[in-house]
Amino acid sequence: MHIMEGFLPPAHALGWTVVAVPILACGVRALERNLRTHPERRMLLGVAAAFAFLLSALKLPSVTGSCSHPTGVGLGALLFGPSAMVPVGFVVLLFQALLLAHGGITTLGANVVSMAVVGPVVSYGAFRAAAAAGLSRTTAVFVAAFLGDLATYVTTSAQLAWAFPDAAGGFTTSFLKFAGIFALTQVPIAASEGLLTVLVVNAMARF
Amino acid sequence: MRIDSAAYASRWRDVAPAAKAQFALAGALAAWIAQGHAMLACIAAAQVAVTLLGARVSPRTYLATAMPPLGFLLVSCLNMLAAPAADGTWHWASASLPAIARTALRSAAVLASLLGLVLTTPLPHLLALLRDLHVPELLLDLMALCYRTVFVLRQAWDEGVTAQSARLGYGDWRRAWRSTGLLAGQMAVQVWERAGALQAAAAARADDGRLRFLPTAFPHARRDQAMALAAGAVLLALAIGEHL
Amino acid sequence: MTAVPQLELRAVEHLFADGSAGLRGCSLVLAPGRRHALLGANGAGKTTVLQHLNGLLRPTAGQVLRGGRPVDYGRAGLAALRREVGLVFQNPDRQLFAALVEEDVSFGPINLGLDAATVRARVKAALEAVGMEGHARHPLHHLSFGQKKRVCIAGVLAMEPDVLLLDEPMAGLDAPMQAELVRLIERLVARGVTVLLSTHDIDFAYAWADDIHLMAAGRCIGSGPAPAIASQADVLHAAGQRQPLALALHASLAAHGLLQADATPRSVEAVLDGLRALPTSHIRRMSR
Amino acid sequence: MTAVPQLELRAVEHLFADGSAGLRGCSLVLAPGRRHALLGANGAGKTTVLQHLNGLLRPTAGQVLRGGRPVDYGRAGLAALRREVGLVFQNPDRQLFAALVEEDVSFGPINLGLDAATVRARVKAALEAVGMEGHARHPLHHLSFGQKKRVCIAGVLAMEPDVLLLDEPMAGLDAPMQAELVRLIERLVARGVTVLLSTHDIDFAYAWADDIHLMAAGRCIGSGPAPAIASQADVLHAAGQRQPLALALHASLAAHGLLQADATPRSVEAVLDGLRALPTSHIRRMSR
Repeated sequence: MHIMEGFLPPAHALGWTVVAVPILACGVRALERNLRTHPERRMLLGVAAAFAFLLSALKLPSVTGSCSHPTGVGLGALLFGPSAMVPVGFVVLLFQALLLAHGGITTLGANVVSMAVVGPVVSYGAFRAAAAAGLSRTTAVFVAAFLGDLATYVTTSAQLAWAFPDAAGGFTTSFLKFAGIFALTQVPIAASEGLLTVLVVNAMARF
Repeated sequence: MRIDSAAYASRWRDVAPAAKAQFALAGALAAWIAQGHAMLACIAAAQVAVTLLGARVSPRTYLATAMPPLGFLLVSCLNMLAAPAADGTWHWASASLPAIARTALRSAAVLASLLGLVLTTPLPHLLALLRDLHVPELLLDLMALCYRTVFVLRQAWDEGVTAQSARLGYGDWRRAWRSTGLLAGQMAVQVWERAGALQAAAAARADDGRLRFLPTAFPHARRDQAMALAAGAVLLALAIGEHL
Repeated sequence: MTAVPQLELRAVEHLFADGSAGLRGCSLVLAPGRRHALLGANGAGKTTVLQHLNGLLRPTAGQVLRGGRPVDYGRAGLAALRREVGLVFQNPDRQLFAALVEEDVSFGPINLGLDAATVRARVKAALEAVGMEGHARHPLHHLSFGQKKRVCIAGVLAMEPDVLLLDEPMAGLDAPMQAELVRLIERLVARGVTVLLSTHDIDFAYAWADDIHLMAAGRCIGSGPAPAIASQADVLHAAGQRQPLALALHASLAAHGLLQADATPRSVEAVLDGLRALPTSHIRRMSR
Repeated sequence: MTAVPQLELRAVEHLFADGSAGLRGCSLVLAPGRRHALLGANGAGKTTVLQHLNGLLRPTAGQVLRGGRPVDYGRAGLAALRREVGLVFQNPDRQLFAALVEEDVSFGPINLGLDAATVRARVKAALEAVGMEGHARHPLHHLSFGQKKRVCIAGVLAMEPDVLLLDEPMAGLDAPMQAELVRLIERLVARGVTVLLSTHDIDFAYAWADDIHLMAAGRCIGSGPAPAIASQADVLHAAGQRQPLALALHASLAAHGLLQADATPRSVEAVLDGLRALPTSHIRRMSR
């Protein structure tokens, strides 16, 4: 879930940017090291970023009849590892801001933290945990993508609640309000994302 | 990809991207500095007017592009206005209305600044600007590849959906999901094939591991930037003047 | 089969979303059971016509008629149209989705809601029709281009259409593969399937088709039996086409008295066969 | 230009990673400044040969020679080879990766280490050579298939190669676009560029090429001047090719005394022109 351009107060926008920049720098550094041994991965990640962007721009059929926007970073984290997803996720988020007006430049830092860092890490961790628990691949992939999406949306809700605490109830009330209202769209989206990721991984496994 | 088409069709397409970025930045800064509702509305209106009247972006395109973020804004603001009372009932927190209105207007002004930039500037020009700003080469490489490939994959996706429709693949939502899954899986496999083909094509042109291209030249860059600085300074002066 | 045209475009206009005109008042009648060639340069609108005939695109103005009645663009109407009118696209890699050959061929029949046994029978029959029954369980990405093309056709045949539309089927095939595909299409025509294929090769269209439909710049500028169309130099010129070589050669050779004027060979090979059948003694050697 | 062959494959074997044989003892010599056609059915190994000539693939056994010396597969050697030998792939969407036309064309020259002014001049000249100078700042996704194809060629021309390798350049182009591309290639040949193009169309190869190199099943089964290759029925048969129609027609017409035996028209159109140039009075009308 993207926080729109300009919505965060200046201090928060700058703060999240300051948080995101070193994480991005580390991701870039790590990927550069990786590319030295696997130079062909540069093209691969560029094309993969395009695929993730495309999935996010498509109108996918959803159970509720509305359209959903999966992020595709859960899938990417499973395929390429969470650290590679920081630069790739950054590129996807920047393109979403510049080509679709989803999210924005001032909110890019906050969105990178929720969607290119927290989401992939949770997806990857959930997949590892599910696989270690002996769940089937299908279940593990679904759980990973679903939880990655949910974690993203919970993080975004927390970011919004921190920036805009409720006058009476403070952070907690505000967080519950944001999480509650966006659950209407984000829970079906997380389910769609999980389902699509399962379908993609199963299809890929057969090739 | 409405924004991409609008940017290439824009009258200001060949204006130096640095100039347009400076004006957008000035709009965003002014919106951050300004306090009053009227001033914020003025900044938003100025950005919209410049985009629609100056760059002649079609109002339809503008509206269609602005709708999704404005939807987010509406939901979020209504959400902030609704407040639970101690007894569990909900009421409108009218006391916080001015603060929420300021947030909404500020968002609208910054959004209008961004739209003014992206609706008039083809993305390759923005990437050239990022290169000038010393964004790491790896990110620029990924962006260049991503941009080109998005359109190739999108065409492939559209053709795939058309071919599946011809075989009744989208009759109901169960079939639609099955077809979408098959197509996404097939295209995920293509990601590897296409990357391999591009790698070979780059190697055939003496690729040395970096994707470098000729920077696009903007003949009136100085003039464009001077005008953008002047216009941006007016916005900033208005916003700062409010505090004096 | 009746005298009512199986499929018909009536003054169809099509504007694309970007505002460009795809079709400009195109009218076209497909008589049943015949070989139809849709001939035109790249960008003339051939694919757009095919997509209208299959209901993938809707006319901006004008009508598409099936069996004399306007096409119903509701869900059921479209399903019925697409079951009866199969469309094979140009690029196999854009229309094959499954991992195995038989899975892909079963896509259409499953979407028709048929039971598993019927689907299985249809897949088997379709793969036999295209000569790929030995590859049913092979992975698609191990097949050659020509084999993939045949799987695409099988995927549409498995829906048992009455009309088969083929978009540039010969593109990318070498001569033996083209000959093989022509034989396959002949078998379908013999079964009563109406075939419409698009091509930009007038020599091929003239050699193969019963009827030729000419397109240029989104307009349908001429339709008729292949010999009649091929002899209209002005209409061909308007479509950016020259006369078929076989026709030009035959006319020239007939003018020189070498071949009979009333025979009309459809291909250069046929002209050559005609020449080879001639006893050389019929002709006085030309003096050097 | 010297008498030393510009490029040569000497008994090149190539095994792919999956163990299948791409080339089996293929030998091939490219004489400088000539038009070469690499003729073979789909899957015969044409692309594999082209990729060896440009250093993208390395022989499993055998040698690739440039100017008589074995290719150096070190970084500098490969860069030198690729500067001199440009390769244009078949599918534009799998080789163009920049956003704008001029950016993509500049990729090769920048990799050569040229300064910005030279790169700009080269890009301009290359785009003019392919007739795309008006599209320099257009995004690639706004171009048609034929235009993208020309940008691919410009991207290689901008490196000013001595040898241009084109993989199935005519695929997907209609007749006017093919004629346009042939004219473009002619201009390059006139400048002294050696051109090798792969094709599965013997009529095209015979009409266009000085030299034809025949391939079948990974083997290079024949090389020589186009007329010499085209008259060897057994070699053509082994490659799954028939005789060029123009040659067959001409032979037949010469046997009937209608055309001179020593003229060898390269295309059916040329035969037709020959026939039209004949006064009809030279021939006795055939009795009906």
